[in-house]
Formats: sequence, C-alpha cells, structure tokens
Amino acid sequence: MTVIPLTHILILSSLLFIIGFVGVVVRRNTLFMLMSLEVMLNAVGIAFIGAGSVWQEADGQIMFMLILTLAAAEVAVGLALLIRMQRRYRTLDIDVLNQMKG
Amino acid sequence: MMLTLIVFGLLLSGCLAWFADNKVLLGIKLQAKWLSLLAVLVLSCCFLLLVYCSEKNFQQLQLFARVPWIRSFNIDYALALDQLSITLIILTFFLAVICILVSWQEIQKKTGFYYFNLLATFAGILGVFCAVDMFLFFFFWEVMLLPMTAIIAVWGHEKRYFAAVKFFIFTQVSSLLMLVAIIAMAYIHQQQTGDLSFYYQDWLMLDIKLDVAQYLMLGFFIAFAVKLPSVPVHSWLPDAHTQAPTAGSVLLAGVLLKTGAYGLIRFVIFLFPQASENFAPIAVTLAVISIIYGAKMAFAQNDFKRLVAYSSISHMGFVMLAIFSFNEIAYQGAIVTMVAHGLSSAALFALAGIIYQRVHSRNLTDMGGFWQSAPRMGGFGLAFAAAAFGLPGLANFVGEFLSLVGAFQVFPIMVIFAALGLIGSAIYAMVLFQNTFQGVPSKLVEDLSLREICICSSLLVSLIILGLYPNILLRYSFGALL
Amino acid sequence: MSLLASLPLYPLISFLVLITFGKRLNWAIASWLSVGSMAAAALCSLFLANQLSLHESSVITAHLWQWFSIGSAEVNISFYLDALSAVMILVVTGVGFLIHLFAAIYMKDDENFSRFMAYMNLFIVAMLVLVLADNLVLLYLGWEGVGLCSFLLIGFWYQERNNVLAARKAFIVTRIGDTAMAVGLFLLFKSLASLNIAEINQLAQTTASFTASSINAKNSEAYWAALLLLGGAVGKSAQLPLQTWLPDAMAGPTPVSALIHAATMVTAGVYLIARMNGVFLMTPEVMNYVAWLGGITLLTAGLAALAQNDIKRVLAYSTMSQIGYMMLALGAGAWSAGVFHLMTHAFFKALLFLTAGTVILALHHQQDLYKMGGLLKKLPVEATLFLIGLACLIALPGTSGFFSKEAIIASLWSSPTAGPSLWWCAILGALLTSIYSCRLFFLAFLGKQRFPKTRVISEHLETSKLLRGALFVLALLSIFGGLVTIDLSSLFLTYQPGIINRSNNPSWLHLVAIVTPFAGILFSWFYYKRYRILGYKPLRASQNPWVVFCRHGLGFDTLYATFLIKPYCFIAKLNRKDLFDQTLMLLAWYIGIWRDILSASQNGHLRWFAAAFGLSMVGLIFMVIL
Amino acid sequence: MNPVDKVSEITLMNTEMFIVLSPILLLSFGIVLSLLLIAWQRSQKIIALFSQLILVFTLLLSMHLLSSGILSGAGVQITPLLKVDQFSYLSLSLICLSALAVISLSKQVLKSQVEVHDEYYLLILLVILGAAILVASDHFASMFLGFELLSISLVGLVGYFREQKYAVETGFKYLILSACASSFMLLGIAFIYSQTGNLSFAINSATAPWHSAPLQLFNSIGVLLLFSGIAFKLSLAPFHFWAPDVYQGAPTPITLLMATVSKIAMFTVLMKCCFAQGYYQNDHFIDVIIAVALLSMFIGNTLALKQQNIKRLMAYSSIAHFGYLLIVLVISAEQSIGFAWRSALFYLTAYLLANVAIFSIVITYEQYFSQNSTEREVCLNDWQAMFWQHRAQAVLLVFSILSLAGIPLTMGFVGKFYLFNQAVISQSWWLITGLVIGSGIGLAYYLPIIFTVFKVNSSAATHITKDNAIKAPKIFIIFLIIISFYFGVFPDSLSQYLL
Amino acid sequence: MSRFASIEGLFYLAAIIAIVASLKVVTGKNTVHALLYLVISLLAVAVCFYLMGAPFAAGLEVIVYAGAILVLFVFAVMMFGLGIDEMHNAPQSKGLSLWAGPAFLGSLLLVELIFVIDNSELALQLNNQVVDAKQVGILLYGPYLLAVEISSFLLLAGLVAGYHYAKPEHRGGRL
Repeated sequence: MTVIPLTHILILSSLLFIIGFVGVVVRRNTLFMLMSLEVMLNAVGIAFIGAGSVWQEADGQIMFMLILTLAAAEVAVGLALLIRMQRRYRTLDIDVLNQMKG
Repeated sequence: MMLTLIVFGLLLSGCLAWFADNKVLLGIKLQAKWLSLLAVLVLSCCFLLLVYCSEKNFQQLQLFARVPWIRSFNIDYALALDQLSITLIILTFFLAVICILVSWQEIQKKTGFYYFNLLATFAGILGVFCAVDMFLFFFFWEVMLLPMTAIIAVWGHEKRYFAAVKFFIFTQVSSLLMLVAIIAMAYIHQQQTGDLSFYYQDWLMLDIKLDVAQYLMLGFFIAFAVKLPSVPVHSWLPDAHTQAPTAGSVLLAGVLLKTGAYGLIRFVIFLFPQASENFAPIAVTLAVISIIYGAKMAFAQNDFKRLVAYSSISHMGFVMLAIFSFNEIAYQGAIVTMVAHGLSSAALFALAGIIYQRVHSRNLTDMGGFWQSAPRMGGFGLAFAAAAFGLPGLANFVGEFLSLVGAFQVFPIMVIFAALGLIGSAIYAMVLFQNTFQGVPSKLVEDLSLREICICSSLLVSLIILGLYPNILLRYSFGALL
Repeated sequence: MSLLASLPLYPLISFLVLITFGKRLNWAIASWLSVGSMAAAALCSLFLANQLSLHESSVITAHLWQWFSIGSAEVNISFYLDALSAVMILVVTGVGFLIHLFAAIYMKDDENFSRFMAYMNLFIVAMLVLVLADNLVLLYLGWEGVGLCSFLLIGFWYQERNNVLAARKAFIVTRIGDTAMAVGLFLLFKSLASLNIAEINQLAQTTASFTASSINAKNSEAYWAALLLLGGAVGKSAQLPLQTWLPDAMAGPTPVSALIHAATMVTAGVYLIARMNGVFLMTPEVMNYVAWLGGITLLTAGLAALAQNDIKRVLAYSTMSQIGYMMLALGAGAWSAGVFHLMTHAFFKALLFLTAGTVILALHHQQDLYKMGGLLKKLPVEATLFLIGLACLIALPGTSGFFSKEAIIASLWSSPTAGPSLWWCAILGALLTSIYSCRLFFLAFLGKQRFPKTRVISEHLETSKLLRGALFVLALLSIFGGLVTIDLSSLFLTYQPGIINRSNNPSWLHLVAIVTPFAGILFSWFYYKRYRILGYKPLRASQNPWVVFCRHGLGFDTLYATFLIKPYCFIAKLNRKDLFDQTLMLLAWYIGIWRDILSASQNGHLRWFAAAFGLSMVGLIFMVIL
Repeated sequence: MNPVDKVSEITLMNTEMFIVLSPILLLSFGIVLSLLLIAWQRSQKIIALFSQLILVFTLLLSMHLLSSGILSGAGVQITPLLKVDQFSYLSLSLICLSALAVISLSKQVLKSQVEVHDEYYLLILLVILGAAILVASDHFASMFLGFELLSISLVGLVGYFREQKYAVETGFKYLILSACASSFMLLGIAFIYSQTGNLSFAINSATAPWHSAPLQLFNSIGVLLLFSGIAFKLSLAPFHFWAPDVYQGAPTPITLLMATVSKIAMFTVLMKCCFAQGYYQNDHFIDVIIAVALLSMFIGNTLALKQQNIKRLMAYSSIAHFGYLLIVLVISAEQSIGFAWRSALFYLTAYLLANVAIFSIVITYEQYFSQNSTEREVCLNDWQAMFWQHRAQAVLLVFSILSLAGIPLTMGFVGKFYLFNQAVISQSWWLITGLVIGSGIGLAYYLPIIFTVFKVNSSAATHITKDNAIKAPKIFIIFLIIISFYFGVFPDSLSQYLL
Repeated sequence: MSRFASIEGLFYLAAIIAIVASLKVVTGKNTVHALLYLVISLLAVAVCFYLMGAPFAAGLEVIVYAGAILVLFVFAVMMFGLGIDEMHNAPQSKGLSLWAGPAFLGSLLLVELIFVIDNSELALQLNNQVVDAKQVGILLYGPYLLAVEISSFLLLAGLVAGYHYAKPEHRGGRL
C-alpha cells in the first residue's frame, strides 16, 4: 500500500543517473569516472526495480542482477586498465589520453 | 546477341589491349594502340553489318536482346536499337577511331591501361545508347563514367584530380536523382499493373498523373542537363575538358555530352510528354541562357581547351532548345547538331592536342602566328573554327538552322535571344582562330604529320558531307522522333 | 550537269587545287589556274546571259540535290538564273576576272600568292552561290561564305595586328547583320512555310496573314521580316548603323578592296533587297526606312570621305555612299535603277581601286594622300584612268555613273516611299561626291610631289601590259557601261498604290541633278586652290573638331566601343571565373568549413566525447518533445 | 556455466530448439573447450586453428539450418529470450565470415608480437558469441547481455597490444563511452519496461503505447534512449565521437572486427527490435531516425574529407554507411519488413566485403612497416602507385572503394539500389536527399583514394617494390575480387538467399 | 496511514541520502572518501529497494555491489596507490568553470527527463506486494536461464580482458 508513485522513482533514478553522468563528464580522474559509471548503473537499477514492483514481476529484479553482473565485469576491466594506465603514464588524468584526433 | 557481342567485345578487346601491351607474340611486339584500333575498326564493321543486314525497320525501337537479369527486381538485360541510337553509335565508333589516333603519340606511359579505359568508355557509351531496360541504362550510364574519370585522373594535365572529382561528383549526384526517378517509375508501374518493371517499352504505356510526372521528369531532366551540360550545372565541363588528355576531351565533347541529349529525347520527352511540355518554357530559357552564357564565357577564356569547352556548352544549348520545342524540324536540328557538334568539337580538341604537343601550352597568349610555319594546321583550324560558328556548308549550320527554325515556330522571342549566340560564336571562334594562327609568329611549330592530317581531314570531310548533304543523317534519324 | 550548275565549279576547282598544293605551285601555274578559271566562268556567264535572253520563260534553273527539308518545304542546292542574277553574275565574273588578272600581277611577289588566289577564287564561288541561290538558305550559305572570304582576305597579311583586328571587326559586324537576316529567315518560314525565293515573293503577295496585323501595319509579319532582312543587307552593304567595318577593311590587299569591298560583296545587300522585292513591297514603311537609310548613309559617308587621309579609305567611304544611293533607289521602288547603279558602280569603283592600287604600289605602299601629290606627271596613265573613274563617280554626263545615278535621282521625287526630302539628300550627296572626288584627285595627282624625290617608282608595274590591260578594260566599261541599259522592270513587282508618275516632277529637277556635280567641281577647284599651290600643311594639321570627327567616321566607332564592345569585354573579363561555377564551388567551400569545424570536435578528449553524448541526447530529446 | 547443464531443464527447451540453437551452442561450447585447450597447452597455432574450426562449423551449421527450412516463417522462439529466424542466421553467417577473415588476418599481426596470444582468440570468440546472441535475441535482457558481452570483450581487444602507443587510450575510450552508452540504453529499457511491463520484443501492437497520446512521449523517450545506446555501437552521428579514435588505436584486425561484426550484429538487433515493437509506426521515433540518419550521412562523409589516416577514414565512412542503412528502418507498412531485411542484409554484405578487403590491405602495409621497424600508421600517401606495383591488390582496393561509394559493377551499388528502393517505397524524400548529397560528398574522398592508387609518379617516402612487399594471400584477394564483382553484376545469386 | 506515511517518508529520506551521497562521490577530492560515500549511496539505494518491495535486490545490492564490487575498488586503490593522484595532481577540478558546463548540460538533460516523466501521465503506483526471492529464482532459472548462462560468459569476458590488461609485461612463452 505504499503510495510512492512510479514517477517519483523514475525521477530519483534520473537524478542519480544524471549525477553519475555529470561525474563522468567532469572528473578527470579515471577512478572517479569509473565510480560515476557505477552511480549511473545503480540509478538504472532503481528504475528497473521500481518498474518491476509496479508490474509485480520479478523481471525488474532480474534485470538488476544482470546489471550487477555488468558492473562487476566492467569494474574488473576498468580497474585493470587503470592499473596499466598508472604504470604507463604515472597519472590517472584522463586528459592525458588525447593523442588521437582529427 | 550480336549487339551484346559488340558492346562486350569492346570491353574485352580493351582488356586484351591492356594485357597484351608490349608483349611479344610470334616475333611481333604487340602494341595496345594497334590492337585497339583494330578492335574498334572490326567492331564498327560488325555493327554496320548488323544494321544493314537486319531486316528490321529502325523507325521504331527494335529489340535485340532481352534476358532476365535481376529477378528480384524484375530487371532485364535488354538492348534495342532505333535510328537515333544507330546514328549516335556510328558517331561513337567514328570518334573512337579518332580518339585512338589522337592518342597515338600523346600517351606514352601506361599505354595498355589507357587503351583499356578508352575502350571501356566506348563500351559504356554504346551500352547507354542501346539499353532499353532502365536499370541497365543507369548501369551503363555509370559504368562509362569510371574509365572516363580514370582517363582524366591518370593522363590528365596539372589539375586533373580536381577536375576528375568534380566531373564525377556532378554526374553522380545528378544521376542518383535519375535513379530515384527510375525507381519511382518502376513502382508506379507496379501500382498500375501489379508488376515491378524497369523496361522502357512498358513505361511508355504508363499513365502517370501530371503532378507526379513533373517531379519524375525533373529527376531525369537534371541528370541529363548536367551531362548536356546546361547552365547552371555546366561547370564541371570546362575543368574536365581542360584537364583531360586530348582523347579524353574528344571523347567527352564528342560523345559523352550526347548521351545527355539522347537521354533528354528518349526518356524525358517520350516518357513524360505532357510534363515536359509544361516544363518547356523553363528548359528553353535555360537553353538560351546556356547558348549566350557559353558563348560569352568562351570569349573570356585564355585557355584553348577551356574556350572550346564553353563553346560546347553554347552548342548543346541549341540541342536543348530544339528538343524542348516539340516539333519535328527542331528534332531533326537537334540530331544534326548533336552529330555536328560531336565532330566539330572533337576536331577542335584534337587540334588543341596537336598544338599542345608542339608548344606545351594551352594558353592562347603563348600562341600566335602559327600559320606562318604550319599552314595546313591553320587551314584546318580555320575550317573547324568556321564549323564552330556555324558556317553554312558545314554540318553545324544545318543543325543550328533547323533547330532555330523549328524552335522559332514555338518560342520566337527565345529564338531571337538564342540567335545572339550566333554572334557570340563568331566572336569566340574569331578570337580562337586569330589568336592561334594569326598575329606575329611567336614560335615556329611543326606542321601536321600524316597521321594528324588523316585525323583532321576525316573530320573535316565528314563535317562537309553532313553540311552539304545532311539527308544522309536526316533520312535515318527522322522516324525515331515521330 | 548544266552550264549553270557548272558556273561556280571552275573557281571551286581552282580553289581546291590551289589550297591543296599551296606553295608547291609556282606563280605561273597558280595564276594561270585562277585567272583561267575566272575567264572560263566569265565566258560561261556571258553565254548564260545570252541564253537567258533567248529563253522564253526568262529563267534558267539548275537543280543539283536536295540539301535538307524543313517540314514540307524543301531546301535545295539549286540555282536560279533570271535577269537580275544574270546581271550579277556578269558583274561578278567579269569584274572578278579583271581583278584576278590584276591581282595575279599585283600580288606576284607575295610569298603566299597561291593562297591569296585561292581565297579570291573561293570568294567568287561563294558570291556566285549567293547570287544564283534559288532559296534563302543557299543564299545564306553564299552570304556567309563571302563573309568568311572577306575575313580571310582582309586579314591576309595576318602578321600585322591591325589587319587581324580589322578582319575580326569586319566579320563580327557583318555577323550581327547576318544574324538579323537569319531571324528574318525563320520568320519568313514561319509565316510563309517556304524558303524558296520565288515562292516567297509570290506568297508574300497572296498570303493575307503575312501582311495583316491585329494592331497596325508596324506589327505585321511582313514588316518584321523585311526589317530583319534589311538588317542583313545593312551589315553586308556597310550601311548605317553597321558601316564601321568597311573603312577598316581596307587593310586587305588592294585587289581585295576592289573585288570584295567595292564591286561585289558589299553590294550583296542591295541584291538581297532587290531579290526579296516581293516582301519589301508589302511594307511601305520598311521601304521608306530603306530609302532613309540609304539617304543618311550617303550623306554621312560623303562627309566622312571629305576628311580622310588614306586614299583607300576615301574610296571606302565613297563606296558606302554609293551603296547608299542604291539603297535609296531600292527604297524608292526604283529597283532597276538600283541594280543598274550597282553594275556601273562595280565597274568604276573597281577601276578606281585598282588604279589606286597601282599608285600605292608604285609608291611602295604609301597610302597617305598627303604624302603623294604631283603624280600626274609621274604616272600619267594611271592618272588618266583614275580621272575616268572619278568622272564616273561624280556622274559627269556621258559616263556610266551619270546614267545610273540620274535614273536614281529621277525616281525619287515622286516616289511614294521616298519623296522630295530624299531627293534633296541625293543631290546633296552628289555635291559631296564631287567635292571629295576632286579633293582626292587634287591631293594625289596635282600639286607638288610630297614624297621623297629619291624614291623610285616601281618598275614592273610599268611594264606589265596585262595589268594595264585590265585597267583599260575596266575604264572602257566604266565609260560605256551606261549605254548597256538593262531593263529589269519586268522582273520586279511594282508598288501598287502609286505607280511612279514622273509627270508630277517639277521640270527643274533634271537640270539641278545634272548641274550639281559641276557645282561641286567648281567649288572644290577654288576651295582647294590654296592648298594646291601652297602645299598641304594647313589642311593636314587641321585639328578642327569637325574635321577630326568626320575623319573618324562620325564617331560611330567610339560609340560602339563605349557602349557595346567595352561592356561586353568588361563583363566577360569580370566573369572569367564563371559565376555559376563559383557559386557551386562555394558549396564545396562551405562543406570544407563544416569539415574543419567537425574535425575540431574530434579532439580526442574522452570527457568531451561523453559530454557530446549527453549533448546529443539533450538535442534529440528536445526534438522529440517538440 | 556450461550449456550441457541445461539438459535438466528439458521442459523449457525441446529438441527442435536445441537444433535451432546449435550454432550458438557450438560457439559457447567452443569457448569453453578453448579454455580447456589453453589449460592443456598454450600454443598460438593450435588455438587459432581451433577457433577457426569453431567458426567454420558455426558457419556451416547456420548455413545448414538456413537451407533446411526450419527457420522459414516467423522463426523459432527459444525461451522468451531468443528467437531465431532466417535473418538472424544470415547475419550470423556474415559475422562468422568476417570473424574468419579477422582471425586469418590476425595471424600475421600477432606473429610480430613476442607473446602468447591465447586470450586474443578467446576474446574474439566471445565477441562472436555476443554477436550471435544479439542477432538471435528477442528480449531486452538478452539484447543487453549480448551488447555487453560484445563490448567487454572488445574492450579487451582494442587495447590488446598493451605496449603500443594508443592501447590504453583506446581501451579507456571504448570502455567508458560504451559503459555510458549502455547505461543510457538501460535507462531507456527501464523506461519502456516501466510503462509496458514487458521486456520482450514481441508486443501486441494494437495496444502499443503510441496509440495513446499521453503515453507516447514517454515511450518515445524510452525508445530514444534505447536507440542512443545502439546508435553508439553503430557509431551513428551524433554518437560517433569514439569511432575514429578507437578505430585508429585498435589493432587493425580488431578494427575490422568492430567495423563489421559488432555493427552487423547491432544493426540486426536494432531491426529486430524495431520491427517487432513496431517502432516504424511511432512518428517520434521515425523523426529521430531520420535526423540521426541525415546527421550521420553528413557528418560521416564530411569528416572523412581530406582524411589521411586510412583507419580513421574508414571509421568516418562507416558512420555515413550506417546512416544510409538507417533508411531500412523507415518503412511504411508491415508488408515491407521482408524487403527491408533483404535490403539491409545485402547492404551489410557489400559493406562487409569492402571492409574486409580494405582492412586486409591496410594490414599488409602495416606488416611491411613493422618489418622495417618503422612503426607507423598507414596513410593515404603510402598507397601511391599501388596499381602499378601490386596490381591484384590495387584492383581489389579500387573495387572495394567503388563498392563503398556505390558505383555500378560492385555490390555497393546494388546495396544502394536496395536502399533507394526502400526509400522510394516509404516515400522518405528527406532521406533520399541525404543519400544523394551524402554520396556526392563521399565521392570527394573515395575518388582521391583511387587516384592515389593510380598515381603514376610515386613520390612517397616509402617505395614498396615488388620483392620486399609482403605477399598478401593472392588467392584470397582474387577470390574477394571475383566475389564482389560477381555479386555486383549478378546480385540475384546472393539475394535469392535473402528471401 | 501513518505507517504508510512513514514508509513513504523513509523512502524519500533514503532517496535524499542516496542523492547527497552520490553528489559527494562525484565531487569528492579524496578517493577513499568518495568510495565510502559510494557505499553509503548504495546502502541508501538498498533501503529504497527494500521499501519498493524487492528485498532480494536490496540484499544483492548490499552484498554484491557494496560488498564485492566496491571492495574491489578499495582494494585496487589501496594496492596500487591510485588514490594519491587526485589529491596532488589535479587541482584544476576545483574550479567552478570546469563544472559549469557539464552541470548545465546535466541539468538540461534532467529537466527534459523530468518534463517527460511528468507529462507522461503514468498513473502507475507501486503496491506493497513484495516480489520475493522465490519468484525471482523461479523466473531466473526458468525463462531467464539462458540469461544466466550468458552472464557467465560476460563475466568470463570481463575476467579475460581484465587479466590481459593487468598481467605484467611478460615476454617469452611458446608461440
């Protein structure tokens, strides 16, 4: 009997999503970018769970689990890349990585 | 079958010329130029035989081959001939010989590939003139561009890449519009009869609503107007002509532009009679602008070939004027002008090539007084300039006269403006001739060699024959238009 | 092949042989060939003329082949000989023969002699086709052909820039007239559905719609057709306003000036109008214009001739003026008189030019009148011949010019399309003619010798009997040509409303006409007296604006240069890069700009890429919301 | 973790489904086996051979299924997640083909690296598996998983040569941006789900949300977000920014993999999704498609102008090509879906062949450079006078470029012809205009490539003479030439399989 | 009603905590602090999940997300000393100017999304029925069986790719 409307959940999700997205755009530290990506994925999870609850289906939660999987895989690769970057460039500043252009 | 063999025979002999160039066979060193000359001569004989031996009446289109090609679109491989196409094909063969002769000395590098391209272009042009399936037509229409572009881009002059790209883009973009119109026609056919069809004869039966027809007609018209070329989409031509090697210019002016006129007659006028009649005032205005503008621009040029290129624009304006006047006299005029211009501009370009070989310049200011050392060249130059300004007795006059007389019945005011082009043509022809051959002799140039005399005199003789006895042409191209 | 058809063939063969073998032929062969062919043609045309007079229908035709057909109308290569064309072929071949003969000797030393003779022959071919054509298209062929030959011959000495320019000018200016004529042809075909000359003249009378007009007479098709044909005639015959090319055309060798720019080609306009009399008769307005055109031209040309320094230019202006007389006659409906004057003019003007040519040659290409003088003693024969020619020009009684000119003047007063004012014009013109002729003679032949004494008169001219012979024959023709009255009146249709009624003419008219030349001579005798005695300097140095104005052909050249040629060249040069091309290339440039902008956006910054992703989302969502 | 486990759930899937699914099962089985193989013996040759073998079998299997007729009609639904129809397996065959090409091209490239490359082939197989799942998916969940499988494996591949200059940069760019894109896509799916309560593609179109106006907007935004994720993968403008950099930085065979496998799979799934969900009835979506298509045509072609780096140029050209291809999504009625599929598949085939050809030539040049220890990228100028030195190779190149430019005699033209047909049927004049103008601009960079190849006087810094050039497999080249020419002139021989 | 009100209140509270914590993550200077904020955010979201009737998801969020993935982060940061960087080397990010553009862009996107969500008249509301672990399990190992299999491959891909990047530069081995 909760009366939380779906719109509010979606707005919450959008809000978190945008925060994450802005983080990706703004932060030059690659680690923070990865974290912001986590925030984004998490926000999407909220939307899925909310929608799943509305429809009284488990699909939303399953999607959330799949997103979780993705997050895990992505973080694994991301951190590995991060380490390589640290070794190679001695910095995590993403703006160093702009040798290709045009 | 025979026709197919001729079209593809050209292509194959091109390949042969390419691969056999500089190879030794039976102790004879094969040369691409000899091979291709031979091929063109043999195939043109074949073609003439084919036409003369067939019992068909070429007043109407006579089908020579029709086999299914792309079934998923109901596209056929269909070739047909009528008098219009026969006329133009003969012109093509004639100019093919000229082109090969013109390139005899000029092309020294990569000869094999050059002659391959030359013959491939001719094969494409031949295909354009006989295809009656519209997809096939478009196919050939594009295919002839490729080797032509290669000729410009590989053997051209200093700004050849720019010119080649410009040439290709202009034609390609406009012909894509035509492709859209072609496809739309096919679907209209499907709507009306239930089958998709790209077959020209089927389309003639269609009853298209005028408002739709107008757009479709425009699609075709733009493609052909670019090829013709008509102001304001002419600007590829001067560049392409200027940069192309001599044979390329001869080919472009002599035959390639005619495909535009051919398309206007065969497709625009015949498929959309009503729509094109409604469109005629605009087309005629464009034609008149082309005539005057081309003449004016030709006068302003310093570059020999550029001047001739602009004169082509002016001349093809007459063709368009005639085509859109919708009467028989004008049509005859259009056909004669097409052939005549094919010969005369080819002649002038050949002359430009001959001069270029001697002075290594196309700039008129570098020329002058050549008559002193090369009177024969001067004589031919005079004759060809005279053809360009429409001296009676040469073929151009008959064409222009008939075009104008015909058009005058319909658009008197426009013709009066078009007649200004006659004055303009006199001006540029005089500038061309006098700057080259008269004045203080700047350099001594070698007079024409035997081969060059052959080229020039064969062109001149055909110009004179057509000028004094145009019936040779009119008799055969007459029925195609009625 | 009939004799008629073969007439142009002789010079054509000669032309082909000469042009093909060119310099390989020596002088003797080349001149024998060309002059011989001309002789053959002349004999042939004499024979034809004779035959014609015996012929009952008074027309001989020769059909060669069908050229092409315009709709139902056929355009044939066929020749048509009637009295008018007979006169013309006689003049063309006869005078042509004599001039060829003269030229063969005159041009002997030129290295391109055979080419010269070839052109001359080609000219004769074209001229014969012109006069013999049975339809207007064939006539046009000849018409353009003579134009081309004229161009070639003016620019024969092509290494001098002035000659080249003169040739170009001649060609283009006449081309303007030709174009008008071509449009006239279109119009005639549209309204009469025929291009055959005889048929047109017939149909013009009978086709109602041709002359009828919804608004007024000035809008009828006949009016415009006649006007356009007149345009062609004006261009070719160097009448106002297209006369400017003729004086410059004197840059060509003197035989050319004699043959083309005096005797034959320039009179083609007159021939055209006479030929198309059926059309012109339908439009009195145009007849009136023709007359006025002739009248004004003869006065302006006379004035210009007064101020010229170059002997050939004087003659050129005089030619213009004399053709003005012919036009006047045609405009007045006096067709025969016009054609008659055409013939006599051909004789005496050819004589004048050729004689002038010998004089010029004798003085080693000195054409300036002020550098001659006193030649009467040095070159007595030439002076006599020149005097004969001038007498004809002035129309002293008894000479051929007298008969023809009197015939013209007499027809003017009561002609419905001319009238007294034009009569006065003609008289004034006659006065001017006699004045400038006298001035010419005085300056060239009388007075002191003004050229270096040391200069030797060229010798080979003196010895050439053939050359003199040609001149003598021409002189004879000039004197007695007037006696061969030809009656062409049967040939021409007359203007219906007013049959020229000479009885209305005041009785003093004839007297005035006869006296005028003498008045002119007297006037000039006294007017130029001090110059004869004191020398030429004051006149030569005259910077009187009027004199300068006249010397420069009454400013027409300047006018055209300012208002036509310069703007055309300016526009052409301005737009050399092709406006349309530049517009289209602007598109390419624009895309290039876009490329640069977009390429800058590919800056390799990951964060920017992410931001761009967001930005695109914003944009697309915005698009959807809207 | 192994497909064999699924036997216990036999109620969920019957034998027919297993048969139908067999190519994908084979692929996944192959991956597991190759893991075992690596554990058994680390040998590059064996693993390469093995993965090729797997791909060949997958290819043959899917071909067999295609010809067996099981797939005809609506296709076979395998659990709610997957639905296999003939188009899926046609795409899969294309994918396998290009993967085979990638692997055979990789061998040379990998040879120059002194390291064992088991994971390379493993990752490629994973990419192919992801693509296979994409083309078979009938559900947002499977689509998402396929998408991610594809991207994560590709992230591993794009920076594969870790020591190379651009490796980390490329990897990061691809990782972060594709994660971003997938987040957006997921958000879109969440929106769609929250509104329809259905994650399957199949939808009752009568009650589709775009029939009620208030819901339409929200749904459209959901679809738009979903589309943006896919568009990112297809590198459609304005989501194209990553493409040139990643193309440039990735090892060339991987670039080819991205240009072909990933895009073909993504486009297939996009079409499946669009047609199943009936997005062509949604005006908002169509507007977006048209806008994106036009932008891609323009931006892709414009950016490619004057581009010297071949790989970047190919990236830009692929942007434009997928812009053209979007035309097939704009259909007017359900009846034309079949034709749309045919058009798309033909076009993709043409695109695939051209890309394989061009990249294989790029690789031969790269190999040449690395042999001469001048590590650098292939530029347009390096191809000067190629025609006069390596004729077959140059002919192939010219053919491929012409095919991309859509000139007759090549498959690209027929593909373009299909697209024009499609556009005319749906009467989308804007797209036609874009296509025409785009082709026009395209010529301005395609033609210079050809001219460079034909340039007579080579003034390039590198003169690759005949003897020291690497021998590109000549049979391969000639085969490609013949194939592309044959299909270009007789498209029927290909399109009859596309029915 | 009050109970519902409190649940509702709890939800909004948790939401606000999540938002604030996320903001701190994004704006944080210290890497470890930011990570901890991220944990807080995830925990708050887990509360939301629970309140939305998805206890299983809430558990997963805590265990897997906060527990496993975040620990991976912390591990990497600590192990490889990745945290130093931001504090020392990147002072520029303090500047407002750097934030202004992206923040504006983000707010624009947000406004649009909220506008769309608001205007869509989604009359849907959550209900209190809990979708429990059993339901999830049945679905997961029923229709979504293949998804599970595929996600295993996804993890494998992540593993291989991660391994490849992270493994030390190593030469040798048989080709």
